[in-house]
Amino acid sequence: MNAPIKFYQTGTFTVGNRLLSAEQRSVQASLERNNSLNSGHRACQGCGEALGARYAVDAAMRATQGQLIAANATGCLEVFSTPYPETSWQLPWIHSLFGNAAAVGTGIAAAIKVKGRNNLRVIAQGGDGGTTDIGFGCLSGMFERNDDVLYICYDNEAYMNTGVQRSSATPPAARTATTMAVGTEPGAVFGQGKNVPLIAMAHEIPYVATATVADLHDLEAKVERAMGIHGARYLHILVPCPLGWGAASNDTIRLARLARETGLFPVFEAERGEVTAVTKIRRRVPVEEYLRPQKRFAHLFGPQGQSHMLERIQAQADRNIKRFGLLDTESAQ
Amino acid sequence: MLKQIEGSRAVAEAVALCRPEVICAYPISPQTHIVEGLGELVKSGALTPCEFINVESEFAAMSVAIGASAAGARSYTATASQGLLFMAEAIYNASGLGLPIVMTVANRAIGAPINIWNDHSDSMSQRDCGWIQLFAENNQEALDLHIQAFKLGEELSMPVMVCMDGFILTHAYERIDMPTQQQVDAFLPPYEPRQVLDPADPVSIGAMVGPEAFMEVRYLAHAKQTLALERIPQIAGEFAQAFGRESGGLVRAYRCDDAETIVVALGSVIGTLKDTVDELRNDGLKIGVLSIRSFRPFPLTAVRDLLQGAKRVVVLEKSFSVGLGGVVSSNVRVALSGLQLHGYTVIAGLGGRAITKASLAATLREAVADKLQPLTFMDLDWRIVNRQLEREAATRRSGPIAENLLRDVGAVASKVH
Amino acid sequence: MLQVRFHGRGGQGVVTAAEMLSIAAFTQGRHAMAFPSFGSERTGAPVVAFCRIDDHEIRSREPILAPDVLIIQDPTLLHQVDVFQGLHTDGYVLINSTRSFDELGIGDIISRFRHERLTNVAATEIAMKHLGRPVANAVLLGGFAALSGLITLDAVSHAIRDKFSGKVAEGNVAAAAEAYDFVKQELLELAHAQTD
Amino acid sequence: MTMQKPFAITLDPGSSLANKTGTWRTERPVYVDRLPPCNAQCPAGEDIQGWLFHAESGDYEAAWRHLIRDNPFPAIMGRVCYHTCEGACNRGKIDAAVGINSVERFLGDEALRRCWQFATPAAESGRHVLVVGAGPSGMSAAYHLRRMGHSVTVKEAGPLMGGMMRFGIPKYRLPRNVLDAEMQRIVAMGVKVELNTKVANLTDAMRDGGFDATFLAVGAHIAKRAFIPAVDSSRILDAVSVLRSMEGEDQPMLGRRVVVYGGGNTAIDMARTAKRLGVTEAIIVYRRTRERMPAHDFEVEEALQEGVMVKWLSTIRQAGEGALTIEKMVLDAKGNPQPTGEFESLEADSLVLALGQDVDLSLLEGVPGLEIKDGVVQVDPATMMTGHAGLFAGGDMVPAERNVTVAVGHGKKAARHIDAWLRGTQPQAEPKKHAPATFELLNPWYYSDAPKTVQPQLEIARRTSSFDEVQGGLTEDNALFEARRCLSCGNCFECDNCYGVCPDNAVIKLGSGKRFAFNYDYCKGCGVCASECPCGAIEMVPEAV
Repeated sequence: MNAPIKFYQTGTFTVGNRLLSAEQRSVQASLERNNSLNSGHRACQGCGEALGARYAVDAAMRATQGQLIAANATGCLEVFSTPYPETSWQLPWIHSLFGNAAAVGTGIAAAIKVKGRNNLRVIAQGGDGGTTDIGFGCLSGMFERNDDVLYICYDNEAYMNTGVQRSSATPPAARTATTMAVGTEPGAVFGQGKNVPLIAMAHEIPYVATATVADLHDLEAKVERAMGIHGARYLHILVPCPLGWGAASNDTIRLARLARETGLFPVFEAERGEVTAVTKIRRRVPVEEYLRPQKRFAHLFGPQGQSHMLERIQAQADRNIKRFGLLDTESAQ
Repeated sequence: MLKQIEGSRAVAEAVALCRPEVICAYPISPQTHIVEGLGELVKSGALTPCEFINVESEFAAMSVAIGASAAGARSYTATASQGLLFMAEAIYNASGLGLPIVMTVANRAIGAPINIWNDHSDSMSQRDCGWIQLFAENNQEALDLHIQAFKLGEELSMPVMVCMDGFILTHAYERIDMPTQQQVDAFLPPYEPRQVLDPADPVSIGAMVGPEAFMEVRYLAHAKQTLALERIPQIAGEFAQAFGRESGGLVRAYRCDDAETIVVALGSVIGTLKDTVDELRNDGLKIGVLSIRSFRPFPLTAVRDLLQGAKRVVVLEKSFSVGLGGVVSSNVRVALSGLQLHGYTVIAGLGGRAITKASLAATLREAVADKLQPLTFMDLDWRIVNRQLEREAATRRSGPIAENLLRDVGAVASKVH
Repeated sequence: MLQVRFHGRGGQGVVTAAEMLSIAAFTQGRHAMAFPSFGSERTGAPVVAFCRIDDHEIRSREPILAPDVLIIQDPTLLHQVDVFQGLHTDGYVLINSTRSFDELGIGDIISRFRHERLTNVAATEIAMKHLGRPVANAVLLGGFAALSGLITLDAVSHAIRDKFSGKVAEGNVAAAAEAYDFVKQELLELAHAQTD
Repeated sequence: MTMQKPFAITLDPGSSLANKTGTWRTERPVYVDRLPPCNAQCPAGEDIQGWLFHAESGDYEAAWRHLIRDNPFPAIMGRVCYHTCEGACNRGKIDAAVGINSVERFLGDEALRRCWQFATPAAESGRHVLVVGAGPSGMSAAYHLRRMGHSVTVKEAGPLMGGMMRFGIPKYRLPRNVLDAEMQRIVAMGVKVELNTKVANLTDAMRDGGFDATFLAVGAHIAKRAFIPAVDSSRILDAVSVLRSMEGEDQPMLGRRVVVYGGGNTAIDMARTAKRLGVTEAIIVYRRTRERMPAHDFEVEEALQEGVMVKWLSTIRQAGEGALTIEKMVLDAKGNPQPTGEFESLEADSLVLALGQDVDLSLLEGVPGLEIKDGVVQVDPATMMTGHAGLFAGGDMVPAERNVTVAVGHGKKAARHIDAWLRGTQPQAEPKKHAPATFELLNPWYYSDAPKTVQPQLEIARRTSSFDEVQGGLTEDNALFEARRCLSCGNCFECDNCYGVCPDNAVIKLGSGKRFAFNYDYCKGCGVCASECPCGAIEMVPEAV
């Protein structure tokens, strides 16, 4: 069959596709995939970050033929992957501090450059705390210098490692250990928000993208794209956390999918500060559908439900949809 | 080659001769001239291959150095004062990971009140961070120590701080003997990392270590510094062989042989002390100077051997542990444990207060006469202090001390010293 | 040991003057140490710089409290800062000014010192003439060479060329030379006045 | 380069494999197979999902070979089967059911185009089986029995093979070349077919032929009569004979206005045939309403499109000279038609009765042990064997819904039991049916949107003027597209989802065609694999305590 054919039963959206040749399939479908983050790690059942990290790093490994070094911020990913005497990492990897992953990445990139090992590439990775809060200065510096590092933020929207405290990536109304579901405006406040992908774009770095663990093909394509570019790149991946979100461990991917389908988490690509591509919503759903399965939003529902907060969250989703054009004109209703 | 240049420039050129591959720079007085000099050398192509990175903070400076060193590059940075504190977390990390980074600390006081002048509070605040800390007496030694620091640090796979007095050394023009590239290359082999980030052998560096192994890790760091106690004099010896001059080592004694009174100090004040001691000797006082070159590891044995013959020890230091007294003297006391010596701690030169020969001589005469207070603050303006103390006795809330002092002193800059 | 203290204002190259003097001494095979009164002074603020010159290693790093030489780049400081503090009775004083000590209102202070070691030179004017900018530091060094004879004009020129390059260097060298001749001339006249 | 790694701080890659996280598990994922609704529904017992799987990858021969394990007539089925499978298809709940029937037809036609043949049996059993009737049931049985290595003789009273497929189903629904080809393919296996050979007496036939067993499938060819007072001049025929005569030379004389009496598919076929024969008016008279009509609605629809008229709620009371007397009916509470006493006259040159058919059981005279009830032979529904040992029966002559697909299913089932009976064994028990793959078990997100492809239809003009086939076939691309719309309900199709979405890399990919296995050393039992399995082929079961 030379004419391009869509795959239905065999799945346009599934991880693999038996009708495609091996090299056309996703990295995760491959028998030779790297499993950069190996079995035996101590992540919770259904950990979205463990999944996202393997997705992203495996893709980067394929894009670089394994010539990859990773710097890691302190956080769940680091703690569950490298408790002495075991590590789950299969690539050269370094953990230094909570707030300096981007700078360590810069250092590695500089060493690689000065040693002329130009085939080697660098990624730096961290959670939302290590990225949008404590590591923000180093991140911005790395962007501003346009250092040859791909920074990957695994965003689970709070400090899970320390027991689910609020981070600047925690969404409004979400309950955390430091934003309890009490008082007149329970949960995290409706602040101005801190949209790090947009802030990254403001640095006009070569590449910025968002993705979720629910859309592997999109995620892998973005990593591959990023590794094809030199200079500072930023990839922000939404990785649901069953523990911190109070969700069922088997709902990890479903929730990531709903975050996108509600419009609360816009998935897009930007180059040099300009949005170049948007992943459209396929089946639009109201925010309730995304919020209900998460205990951190339980106070929005039930007899004492906070309908006005629900409306504000829906409004946020609608704003995203408008701002990024997340709906196809025909399916826009 | 003899040159009459600024200390910062001398250090910059010496560091360049060590062929660092990654230099991270964040400006802070009085370190600026060093990184400016290196920046120029890299940009002009005189130092190549080398990546000179203008980072956004000292925290980033040390972090970039960590990454570069872990990836196998010889890495260098410089800082001072608040900058050292701002990178403190990364400093501990660099030593914990055993990365042989070399860093110049242009010693400067720590605020508040903010103060850009020289003392040793910054280096001393990091005395327990696991780095080797070497102190330079003059600019010649400052530049020599950097060459030795790379050799030492890379042999032991641990980071080294070269401490030189801010302004007093960094901004002083004096005669130095700059070695040639050939000399340095012969002395300092290329960097062979202990551990390196390389896909050929993909290790994980920086694991989380729990109670089952943490103490062992810490002890091993100590064992390493103990090893450094042997290597530092050896390397100083090798250096003397190669370059024909004494530099570094653990300690240096000046006219201590028959000394009944020995002044212990570190850094550039040693020079002034030597002149002072000469004058006192002329007046027949049996006094000498012991300068500590390596503060970490602290040479307990060497210090004890040199001091145990004396009657009294005066530790003169530019650092101060509020609520206790001397920092250096506490360390010296450990070396002297069990010995019955008169011990005096003289705090001097904090925040750039000039240390004059006259004051030194007067203080030391008192010491020799055993009239000195065990903890003495040299050239302290008691007039101001007492006034403030009275104020505080009078009222609980007397406003910030610094503000009041300034009010009493009047304009700062109009004084020569 | 010769101890020289420079007084001026931020931006007038006072520190540079001290450094150039140390270089000049170095080129004559002597040991020298130049250092500023370390501070965060900004343009216009009073600045002090020091230079020690000796035949062996200089170890003391205390500020120069009892100078052998005072070089005052900015006469407006004369009544603001106690510039003469600690000056030896047989010390040298070189002031950047066209006006006489009496006109400067320091006649009585000056009378405490050996008058043949005191002089002033219109360094700023000379600098304007040769460089088009009022930077008197190098010029004064030329004057100092003439006044004290403790360093040669050649050494000063060498130091200037070490610090500067191109037109700036040559302009300064020329200016320093003119100041040198001017001071020599003054001293000559002074000597004649003595003998007369 | 060997590193002197610092103690504890620097670790060797992948060492966490020492940490068996499987111990965290309270539930374990297990791969299961579930029964897809299409398969569950198919009267011929086809493994529809199975042959679609091959079709998806464009391996049509493999698909066809998989299909004919159960049904030797794909090309016929693809035309005349009423494909209740599509009604059951889960995809119907997403967009539209998979066009199973059209793909089956494509495979059947492809097989004919490329002359794919059935394999001849590996070994001969030495047993001889008589099959009476060369209709769908009989030929299906003959085919399966032959595959099992028995020699088979089919005795057919008629001049041609096909039975009701030929004499009951008009050309425009089943072109005869297709019918003949699929019949011939069975003959090619070595099945002996004796045409124009009516078995008058079964006992004699079996004895004379020395048969070891017999399968009866004579069909129902005798038209039911209804008493309608008529004048001699009135022309009354029965649909079965009219349709049969269509196969012969001389076409039936129906006049310009034809009334067909009845509501079954035969009535519809009759009316549409009449239209094609050029009558000006073909009117169906039926006692009940369209909703209650036994004929398949799509056929009614096609008939109406072709200009056939229907008088609902009407019975024929009398047949007179060129006209019929019709009485209007009403439905009572139970939905049964009741006379109203309202009459009207309807002009008609001929009246064709299509009131169902009876079986000619004369050949069973004197066979012991048989039980005949309601005009059909009673059989054990599990084995299709009659009360007489070694005598099996199927198709329209046994109690069941009367259609080709059911008949073919009977043939298959009977063959299995005849074989077992001959060998004196129990037939290897059918693999026990899996739990049904219901729509709720699926995760439809992973299937992209793909509405059903419509088969081309002949335009009305040609449909009423000729016997050309009304329903067209699919092109290869369409067939492939259609095959790929299958969701593979309840059975792994190797989409790699479980392998990809496991946060603990605890799924082992066994390679193409080998599916997957769980690595319980590391599986923490989070259940993501089960939730994200598109086709519901993973089940979470609690760990035994």
